[in-house]
Amino acid sequence: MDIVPQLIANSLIAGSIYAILTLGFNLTYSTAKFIDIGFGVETAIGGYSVFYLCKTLGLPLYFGIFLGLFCSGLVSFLAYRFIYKPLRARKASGTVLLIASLGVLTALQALVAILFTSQFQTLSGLIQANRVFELLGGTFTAVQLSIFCTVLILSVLLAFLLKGTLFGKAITAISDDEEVAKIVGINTERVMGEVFFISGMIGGLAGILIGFDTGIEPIMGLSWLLAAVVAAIVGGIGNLYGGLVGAYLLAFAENFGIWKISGEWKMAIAFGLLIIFLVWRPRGLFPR
Amino acid sequence: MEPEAQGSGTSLIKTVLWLVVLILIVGGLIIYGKKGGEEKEASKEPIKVGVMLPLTGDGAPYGEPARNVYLLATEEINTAGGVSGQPLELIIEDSKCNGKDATSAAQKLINIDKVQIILGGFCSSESIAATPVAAAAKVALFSPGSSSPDLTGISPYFFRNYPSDASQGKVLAEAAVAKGWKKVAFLQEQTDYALGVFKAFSARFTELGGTIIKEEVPSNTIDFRSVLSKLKTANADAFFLDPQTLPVAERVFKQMQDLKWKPVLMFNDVVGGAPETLATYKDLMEGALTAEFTADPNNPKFTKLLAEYKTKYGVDLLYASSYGPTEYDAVYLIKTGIEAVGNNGEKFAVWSRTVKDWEGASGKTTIGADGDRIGGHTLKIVKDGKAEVMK
Amino acid sequence: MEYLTHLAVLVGIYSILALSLNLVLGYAGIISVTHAAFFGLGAYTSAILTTVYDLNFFLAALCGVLVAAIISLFVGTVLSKFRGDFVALGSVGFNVIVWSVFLNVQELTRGPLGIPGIGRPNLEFGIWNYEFSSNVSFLVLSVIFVALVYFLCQFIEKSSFGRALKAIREDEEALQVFGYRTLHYKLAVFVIGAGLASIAGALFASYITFIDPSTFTINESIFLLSVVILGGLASNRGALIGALALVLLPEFLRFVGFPSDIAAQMRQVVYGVMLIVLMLYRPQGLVGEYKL
Amino acid sequence: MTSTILQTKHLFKHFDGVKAVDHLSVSFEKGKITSIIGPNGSGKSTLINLLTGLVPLDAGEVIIAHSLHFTRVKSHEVAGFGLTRTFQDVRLFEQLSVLDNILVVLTERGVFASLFETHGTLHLAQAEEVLKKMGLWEKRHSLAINLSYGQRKLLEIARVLAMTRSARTGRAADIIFFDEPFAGLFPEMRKVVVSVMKELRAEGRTQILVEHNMELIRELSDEVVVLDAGELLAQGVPNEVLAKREVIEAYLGE
Repeated sequence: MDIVPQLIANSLIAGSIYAILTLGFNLTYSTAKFIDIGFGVETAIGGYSVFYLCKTLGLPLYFGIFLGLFCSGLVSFLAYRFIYKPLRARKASGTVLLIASLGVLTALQALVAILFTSQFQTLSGLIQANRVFELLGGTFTAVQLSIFCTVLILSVLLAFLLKGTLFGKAITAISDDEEVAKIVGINTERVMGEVFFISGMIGGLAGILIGFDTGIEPIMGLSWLLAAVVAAIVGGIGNLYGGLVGAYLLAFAENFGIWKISGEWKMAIAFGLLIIFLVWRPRGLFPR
Repeated sequence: MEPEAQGSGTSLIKTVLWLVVLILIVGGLIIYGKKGGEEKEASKEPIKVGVMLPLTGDGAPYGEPARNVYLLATEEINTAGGVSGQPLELIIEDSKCNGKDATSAAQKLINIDKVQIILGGFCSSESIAATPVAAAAKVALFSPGSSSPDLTGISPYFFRNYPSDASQGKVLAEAAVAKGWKKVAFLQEQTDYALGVFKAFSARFTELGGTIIKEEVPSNTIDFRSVLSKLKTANADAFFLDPQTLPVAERVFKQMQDLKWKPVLMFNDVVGGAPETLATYKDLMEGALTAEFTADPNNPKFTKLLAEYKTKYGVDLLYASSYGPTEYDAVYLIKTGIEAVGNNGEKFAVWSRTVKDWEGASGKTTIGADGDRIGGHTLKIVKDGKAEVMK
Repeated sequence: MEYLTHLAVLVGIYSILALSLNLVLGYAGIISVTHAAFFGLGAYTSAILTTVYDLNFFLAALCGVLVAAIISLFVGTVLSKFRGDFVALGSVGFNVIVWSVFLNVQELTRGPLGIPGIGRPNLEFGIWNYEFSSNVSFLVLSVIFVALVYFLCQFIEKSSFGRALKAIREDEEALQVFGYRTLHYKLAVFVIGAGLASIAGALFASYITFIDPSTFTINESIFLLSVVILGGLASNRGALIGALALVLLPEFLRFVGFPSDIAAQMRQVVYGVMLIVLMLYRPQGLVGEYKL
Repeated sequence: MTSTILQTKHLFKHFDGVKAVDHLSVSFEKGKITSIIGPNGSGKSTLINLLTGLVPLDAGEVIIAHSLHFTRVKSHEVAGFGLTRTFQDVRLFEQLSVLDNILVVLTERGVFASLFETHGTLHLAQAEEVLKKMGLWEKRHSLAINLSYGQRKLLEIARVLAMTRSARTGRAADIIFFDEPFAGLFPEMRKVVVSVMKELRAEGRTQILVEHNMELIRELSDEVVVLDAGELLAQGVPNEVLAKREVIEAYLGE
């Protein structure tokens, strides 16, 4: 069957985008211990800031991308600083934080739609040749290859950050036990703010890559976020590297599900997988 | 014994709250009263026409450009002296492409703004839900975009200048059989318009002995790669792409190029009438069959619309092929209708059935007794990035 | 006046939804983001039974309640196995699956075309036949339903069953030690909530006379969540107030002079900001007792 | 040993490697107050959690009144066999009123029965009696979360007292576990609890007390069980056991 190599290629591409999103999502979940739905809107913020800076203002691409990442990181940090931090200080429950982050997604999404209309935009015009490669019967483009490489670079970078730097050790300490981390003298609030900044940047990066590959629209946040959450749970929520495996597993399940069943049941398959894992392995494949 | 758990705090909140609710209701009544009173002033007073458009949610990508076209047409009419001297005023309401909000918008326009004609229901779901509301109040409902076959003959108060999907599907099915194709791969977006085209096409095509391998995708799909790979392995004689909107079509074409898949193509008029898409994917499109109902490029009103839209909004008119011209014509049709029979819903609805070969940006418009626009689709073939009439 | 009766009917339908969700979320503390699925099951079952099999509205609504109850029994059992935030995620999963069924099983639900021409309810006693065709008559019918549901919820709130639900919300494990089979309680309230939501679905279908899958997505469930949270958790009055406020708010904004292009999006901004402000300053909502 | 009401056989429980309860066989006499003492982490609270089904058994058996043998204790069945408990880290129904915290323990347990029962005068009378005994009746309308720490401890004990009255579980509680009830109480509150325990003993109910305060143990307990690292170190009459060298060593040796 010559379709299988193409399906594998498709799954790797989709899996890579899910992987980046899951890394960002797991970063905040493992430290702040709540499901941050607001993370979804970072994809739109990243994508649209590059769209505005490069396409409308015509700034050079790399400068635009850098600023785009900074914007999404900043938005995520501000959301933490002015909404999640006071709530956490008041020992608010996970549900309260979840609903507040839902408010962040809804409000910011609408603001993006006001600024850029609800039309679907694509960034692919910004890059010249998007050559198509063919490997063992599976075809993919240069952009898709770069997405795959981004996942590798990002995981290595994060691994180095977490293991190698003081800041990384603080993050691991907080995700193990925030109270103990405080006693040991880590300024958990400041570290948490930086974690949200990094996670916002990762979300923005995913949005930019999606913009180059397929396209962006203001309401894209929720569907990408839900995919990241399913991948995170399958891989073991809070476990950064488990999330990577979960992301590719989800992508393979979806794409091979399309082949075996049909395209219209794609979302039902993804959430069916979520429920199966929640029932039989709520702690996921690689529990923290 | 209900233990009153909290002290005075809640009673303060309760009084504030009842106050807010009171204001809401009183405010509504005042506004309702004020609007009602305006009717009796001098004749220079504007003619109010209701508009229902999806401005948020999934329907927003169609609603925003449609609103721009309506405002452009109204501006033109008013600068040219308005409707027999009186300026035309559009009251725009968001109907969110669903039944509930469409009925709310319709009720508000009919009972508060006292309009006699509503330009709208853009999505078919809006028109179907709003028709009984308009019919009960003897208000004319005129849709430039709903194409669901369920709307054919739904009510004497409803009519549309956008064709039902049935005609397009039949023309393309017969063309496919004429080309000797036995097996067609079909990709349909899960919307009422696209499903309507599929139903018409598959009925006719299977009747003539053809078989169809069909895949459906929900509207918010971004990644078509696996669905396209699956259809590719079906190695059918042709591939029929049936999207609701242009961005979906462009995503599919881009991913077909990525997959290096160049089948013989067929597509509905959403793609067929989009010159810039045909140009950008020229090599992929060569020899593709489509059915064109609107916008033959050298129609003077159509080119004028494109130019004026670009100058007013600085952006190209979206859906220039399908919805743009019908929306533009709709405003002018309302002007002609009011000048003919006055701003009265019942008379306007009756008048609408008499429209014959009315010249507009979307070509000759004739409305049949069942409220549908008569006039089928002309078969076209894409040659070197342009859709030409098939001989 | 038609416009106000129209709004009143919508407020009524959403009050029933808010009251039923308040039972599940406010009293039992189950964070269910799948309420729109039961709303849809009620709407589709009664729409199909009345249009295709020409069943009387009240009988069709009853069948809708049965369908929703059976499915909610299954969903409730699965959800009760999850802990903490996973309940909300699992319920989002069910809502997506039910929505996919509405969209894809076209032989039954006509998929994206939806079901048009749903008849208004009528009552037949022997020769006497009354049809609720006018908005006002429908308003009377929906007010009766809202009253029935309200008193059922008050009855539950006052009973020992209601107190046990609140104890489950507070500390389920501790309550078990005192001899409560909490799983049965959570299932019971989940099924009651789903049944009531399907009644609202039947009313909605016959009032709007047209339904399609786009009304029963997760966004609708999220909207229902914000209605109950704004109104106030574990307070039936709060559910009514929440429904009144959030159904009238968009209508009210139609009159406020936002320029029409951003008016619609501004409403979404207002929703988002409202959720944030509520969580920050008043987690128990306007008149609620239970702080999330 | 006919008067043994509750017995464990080779109870075993480990938390990823650490043996919390190590093949413990111990028996509790009917109508007596048995105290369980031992250094922190010796498995006292774990034993109670095992016996009330909060934590699943890894191995071993629980026998109630010589007849009912359990290798798996389900927490919602515990009350049906007359067992009830307080919690070391006070677990009340926080956003319910003090009165509701008691009523919930007195009323029907079945779903349908509870639906059609609004608490009657009988329940109110029982609730009033219990709350008055613990001096919480004036506070009956305030939320549990708003009580002081001492009052919250008393409310837990009031709840246990209500279980001894409530026959809705099919059997009024006659085996009560007290998990450090005196921790953080003022002296006059301690007196109230001591008198309640003595009253319960007079009524013939069995009580198992986990406590650190030696003075209280000497005053209250008929028997003492000493645990160390999950094993039974000694059992017997208080002053006899407390005099044993290894018991003192276990305490001081830490």
